[in-house]
Amino acid sequence: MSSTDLSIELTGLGLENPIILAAGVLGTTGTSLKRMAGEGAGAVVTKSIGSEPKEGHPNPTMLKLDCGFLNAMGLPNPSYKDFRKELSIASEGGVPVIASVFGAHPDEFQEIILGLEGASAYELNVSCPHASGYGTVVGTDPVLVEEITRAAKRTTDVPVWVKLTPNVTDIVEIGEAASRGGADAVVAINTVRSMAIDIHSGYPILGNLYGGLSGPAVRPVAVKCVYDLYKALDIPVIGVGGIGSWQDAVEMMMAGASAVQVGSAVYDNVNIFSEITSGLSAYLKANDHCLDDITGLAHRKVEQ
Amino acid sequence: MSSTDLSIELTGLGLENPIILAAGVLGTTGTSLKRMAGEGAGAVVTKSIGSEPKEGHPNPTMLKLDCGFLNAMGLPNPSYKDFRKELSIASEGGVPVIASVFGAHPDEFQEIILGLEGASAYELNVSCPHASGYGTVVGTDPVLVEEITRAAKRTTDVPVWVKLTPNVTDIVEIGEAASRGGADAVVAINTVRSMAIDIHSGYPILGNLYGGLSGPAVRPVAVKCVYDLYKALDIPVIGVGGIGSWQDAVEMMMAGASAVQVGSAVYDNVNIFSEITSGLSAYLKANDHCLDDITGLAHRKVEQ
Amino acid sequence: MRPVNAEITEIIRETPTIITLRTDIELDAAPGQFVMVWVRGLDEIPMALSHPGSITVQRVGEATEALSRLEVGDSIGIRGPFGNGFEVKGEGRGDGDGGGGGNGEEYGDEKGNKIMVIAGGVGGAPLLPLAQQAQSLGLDVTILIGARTADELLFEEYFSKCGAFSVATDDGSKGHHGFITGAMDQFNLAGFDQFYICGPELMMKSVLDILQAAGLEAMAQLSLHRYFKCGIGVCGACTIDPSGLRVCRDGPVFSGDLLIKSELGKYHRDATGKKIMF
Amino acid sequence: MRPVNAEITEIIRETPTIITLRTDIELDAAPGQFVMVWVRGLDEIPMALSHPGSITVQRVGEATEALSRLEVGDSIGIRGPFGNGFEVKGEGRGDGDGGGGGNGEEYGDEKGNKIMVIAGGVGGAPLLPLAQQAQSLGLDVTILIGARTADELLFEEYFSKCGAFSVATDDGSKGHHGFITGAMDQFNLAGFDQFYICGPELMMKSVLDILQAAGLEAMAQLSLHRYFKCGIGVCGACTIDPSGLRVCRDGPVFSGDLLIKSELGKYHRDATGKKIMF
Ligand SMILES: Cc1cc2nc3c(=O)[nH]c(=O)nc-3n(C[C@H](O)[C@H](O)[C@H](O)COP(=O)(O)OP(=O)(O)OC[C@H]3O[C@@H](n4cnc5c(N)ncnc54)[C@H](O)[C@@H]3O)c2cc1C
Ligand SMILES: Cc1cc2nc3c(=O)[nH]c(=O)nc-3n(C[C@H](O)[C@H](O)[C@H](O)COP(=O)(O)OP(=O)(O)OC[C@H]3O[C@@H](n4cnc5c(N)ncnc54)[C@H](O)[C@@H]3O)c2cc1C
Ligand SMILES: Cc1cc2nc3c(=O)[nH]c(=O)nc-3n(C[C@H](O)[C@H](O)[C@H](O)COP(=O)(O)O)c2cc1C
Ligand SMILES: Cc1cc2nc3c(=O)[nH]c(=O)nc-3n(C[C@H](O)[C@H](O)[C@H](O)COP(=O)(O)O)c2cc1C
Ligand code: FES
Ligand code: FES
Repeated sequence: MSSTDLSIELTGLGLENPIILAAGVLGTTGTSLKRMAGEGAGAVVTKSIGSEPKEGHPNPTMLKLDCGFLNAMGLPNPSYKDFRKELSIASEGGVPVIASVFGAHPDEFQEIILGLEGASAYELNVSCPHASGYGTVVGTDPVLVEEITRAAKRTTDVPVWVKLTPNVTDIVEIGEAASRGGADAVVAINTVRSMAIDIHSGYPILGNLYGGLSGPAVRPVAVKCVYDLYKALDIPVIGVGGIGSWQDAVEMMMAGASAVQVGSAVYDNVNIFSEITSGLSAYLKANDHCLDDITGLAHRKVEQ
Repeated sequence: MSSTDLSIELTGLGLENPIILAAGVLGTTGTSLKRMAGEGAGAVVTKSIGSEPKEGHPNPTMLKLDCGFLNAMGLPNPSYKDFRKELSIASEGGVPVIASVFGAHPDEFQEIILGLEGASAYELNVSCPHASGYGTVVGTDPVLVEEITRAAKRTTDVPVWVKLTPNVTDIVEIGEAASRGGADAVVAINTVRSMAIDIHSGYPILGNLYGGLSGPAVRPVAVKCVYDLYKALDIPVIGVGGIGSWQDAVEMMMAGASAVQVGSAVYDNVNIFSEITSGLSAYLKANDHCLDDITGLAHRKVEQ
Repeated sequence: MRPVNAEITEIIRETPTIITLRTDIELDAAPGQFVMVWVRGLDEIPMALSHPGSITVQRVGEATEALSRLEVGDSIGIRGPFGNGFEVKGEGRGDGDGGGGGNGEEYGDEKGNKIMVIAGGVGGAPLLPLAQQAQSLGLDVTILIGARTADELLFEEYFSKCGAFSVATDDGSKGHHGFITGAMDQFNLAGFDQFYICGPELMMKSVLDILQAAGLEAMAQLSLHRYFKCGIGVCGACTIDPSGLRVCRDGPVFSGDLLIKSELGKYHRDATGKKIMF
Repeated sequence: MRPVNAEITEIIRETPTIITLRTDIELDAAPGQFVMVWVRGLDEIPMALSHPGSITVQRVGEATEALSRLEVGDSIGIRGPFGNGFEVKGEGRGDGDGGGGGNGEEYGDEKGNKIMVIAGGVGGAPLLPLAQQAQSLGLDVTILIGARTADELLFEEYFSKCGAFSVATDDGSKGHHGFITGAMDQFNLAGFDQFYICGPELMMKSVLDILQAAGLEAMAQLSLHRYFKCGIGVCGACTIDPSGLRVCRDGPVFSGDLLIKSELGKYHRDATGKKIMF
């Protein structure tokens, strides 16, 4: 493997590079996903898709803050029935297309996965409100996460990734549940519970009152989650949260990420994927490293 | 009450203004605390004090990141036996001095509180590793938080505040436990679990490998915690996390904070207390508001 | 950025369905850029700036209805300006400032001086500052505005001061009787160097078809309307087929040759992302 | 800021216990400012810059031991420069740049030209760039350096090129036999405009006592050593009594009149915050 080769095998999928478009960002339509593939993403994840059409929360749904972004989109999507066509258009981009799916219970995940056949892999977004639990989300309950993962694995032969929320006391417990359920990889992290209030009026700014923080502000949080998950799990960890440069990608990989996803940073530049891959490639070459050398390096340094 | 009067009564303490120095920041010595009182803090919280001398974690213990600060001091302190003298020096500052105390179980909290007599109030830092629990901290266990709070209340007649960690699935559950235990107020939030890795070498930068995030990055997280706590509890909520301007203080108060604490922002300017109070005072005057008008305003707007 | 507080200082009743809200803020924006207007506690919607501190709102649903009920002294939240805006090309300016959805071709002294502005309904909102800027740059401006009926013609008085001016009304109550496309017949389109268009999508599509028939689609800049969520180019709600471009960030102004090959006039998407056929 | 990677390019054996590590980075620092030196996986400690890209390290414990074992090509992490640095006052510079713990008094043409630099042991590290800068500004520089024994005199050669130069050794192996304070006797202290001092705390205290006896304490700038944790003025580990000032941020350089009323020479604090008497 030449040191500037960025291609990886991730849960059985071949990626030309490990920089992936994150779920919910420029992933509403097939052509938008195709465009991101053209901008150099090694794979693309769709907007999270559910079983019924959903308009999402009222606007404002997203805000740029000093140090990141706050959003509460509310999982808007046209349902898998309508998204199927978009998926096949996205595939024309020539990179793996991962369908992000969400639901409130195992059956719902199964229904959506079946309805979205043809994805290269499925990413289970377990951030949906817990049907029975009050105020909590599915992803905070290890039992449910394990069941959902197992159900998804039974439903499809392609890889299943589980996207984890950082809004738990112990993310490793949830990661382990996913792993027990048969997940091929975990993806960490989704956004961090947050809120902003308009001081001119006293109103919470988001239509949903509160939302999730992403971007630079959450990168140190994501690095810690990825570090802990890598240490505890035997399956690959895909790092996401605040990555906006090749340096950020390297840090996340050293924490243990086999690949990374980029979401909010498209704000600065949709060409961020090529930018990161070329920086990463130059870094590896200059240091005579390959990707395997840096994934999890922090753990090997600590053990020394 | 004239609109520029910032004095408040907080859990029975009289404060000239609601801007308080946060625990662990410039609070190692009595004279440093006195200096912060002189810079305009309405009250000061000491470094967290334990039962035995502790050197803390090896350096690096603190790092400025793009959007905040990462620290893992490791609760260095000379023990309450040696800190007593500092406390009485701090009192010369003329503002309430709140002793932050930490321990692993109720008895330890009691011992320290008794050993640190003379504080205007005690802030229970329940971020110490759980003696019995593996890898978790006291503050993630509602039963223990309730017991510790109750023990503290039995030990002293002055107010007891409980400082909460955001690194839990549901901070309200912990806040309710503190409230049941008799807490006079809750303080939210402590730092957010985070990590940074040196991409030149692969080493985690902090001596403790990981630490806690503070500063602007965590403000939206703190606002959400304060909002939820205010909604659920009948006792005052003291907001802390990323406050560095009067606007930030107003936002936190609108979320529900009766007073705020300022930690990391002393980095920019130790005079931050006067800066915030004069901005706040001008804001209240311009809008013909008093502090009561803005505390929790976001809730009243939402209910409208 | 967080929303800026904008207090309403004046309310101008433009037509029976359209008002202009003047506020106490001034934004440094190019014509065609938009802001996200937050009606607190209700919704946030995109609006063009009809003036550095004004929006011009047509009542069509809940949020615009709420805006129409505001009084002087009330306030709204404003984020922006966002998007690219129209590119004004003329001898008066070689600096290319103002962004622009068009191609980056250079216009010589001979070219770029004669422009046509075609506004349908509230589409006049982003086009008024464009027409005013073009006039002040010394361009030869021709304006066509259309509406359902004479009462609904927007900014008639202002536009008429910016250059040659024609109107069309569907019901014939003023000017050309019929659609605005009919009013285009009277002009030698090939004599114009740039067309600036904003209005209902089917009207824009008809206008663009006419321009394409004359081989002029590349000389058109159109401001598109799609459902916006984030407004800042991240969520993907507003992307158009087949380019995948974001109307809120890569637009809202696009060149005609890009749009002629697009979903324009065929479908748009609702808040769920589902296609809605026109 | 995160630590910058600094690769060791040269190692200079200054004395049996002191080495200088030259690195491939250059920091724009005032004399007396410090950096936090990260020995990865072990510790991070404060060090003065003896040159824009160099630190000069005395082996006293684990971290300095580890630094002493580094080889050319090894690397360390550097954060900084931090702290205020010495204020160099002289006719050559009226801009006041370089921070400074001293008071802000103006020095006329007659004053500020004659300075004394007093370095004890590794205290010479921050004082060498100070002496060199003072000399290049045309100041009249007198240097006193002291050490336990002749072998341990730091930067003797460099200092001797910066001005009038005397040494003192505890064991009399070179220069004045005895403490550096003894070597001060030969000078008319009142003839100096500013004193720059760094060395072991008790030595600094003795020097300051002598200056105070001569009423000159306000003309002294001393670089203090306290236990640093954060290094950036937030944690409070390094504050001094009774001012509550932070050595890492408000210092490490303080004026003598401030320090004479302080804990200097009485006690310092260990990593727990406990007072340790001298
Ligand atoms: C770039 C841009 C500039 C615009 N400038 C103006 C202007 O200057 N003046 C003006 O009157 N109108 C303008 N609009 C249209 C305006 O945003 C809609 O009329 C408004 O959002 C309707 O909201 P409502 O709640 O009143 O109507 P609703 O009843 O909610 O919806 C009516 C229709 O308005 C549209 N709409 C609703 N919400 C949104 C949204 N978040 N984003 C986009 N469209 C939406 C939909 O097509 C919907 O079918 C502009 C739109 C865009 C995209
Ligand atoms: C502003 C400043 C500038 C300095 N410049 C230099 C210099 O240029 N050259 C040089 O050789 N030394 C310098 N020092 C002293 C140097 O930091 C200590 O010698 C070093 O930290 C010792 O670390 P150790 O692990 O080798 O020793 P340890 O065995 O850990 O400790 C020995 C002694 O060193 C001191 N020390 C240890 N850790 C720290 C720390 N984090 N912060 C402060 N002191 C500590 C303590 O007094 C301790 O008792 C400076 C100190 C300060 C505060
Ligand atoms: C506007 C927006 C929409 C998002 N929608 C989804 C989603 O539908 N499903 C999901 O799993 N994550 C969603 N996320 C979370 C991102 O995929 C990602 O986990 C998070 O933003 C952190 O990465 P970043 O800092 O690179 O944005 C969304 C994030 C943003 C900013
Ligand atoms: C250097 C440092 C040390 C801290 N030490 C303590 C501590 O001893 N006890 C405690 O309860 N909180 C401690 N904290 C947390 C702060 O009190 C505060 O909760 C947190 O930093 C968020 O506020 P900020 O963003 O204003 O800094 C510390 C924070 C910092 C930055
Ligand atoms: S509205 Fe979100 S990308 Fe355009
Ligand atoms: S070392 Fe932390 S304040 Fe100085």
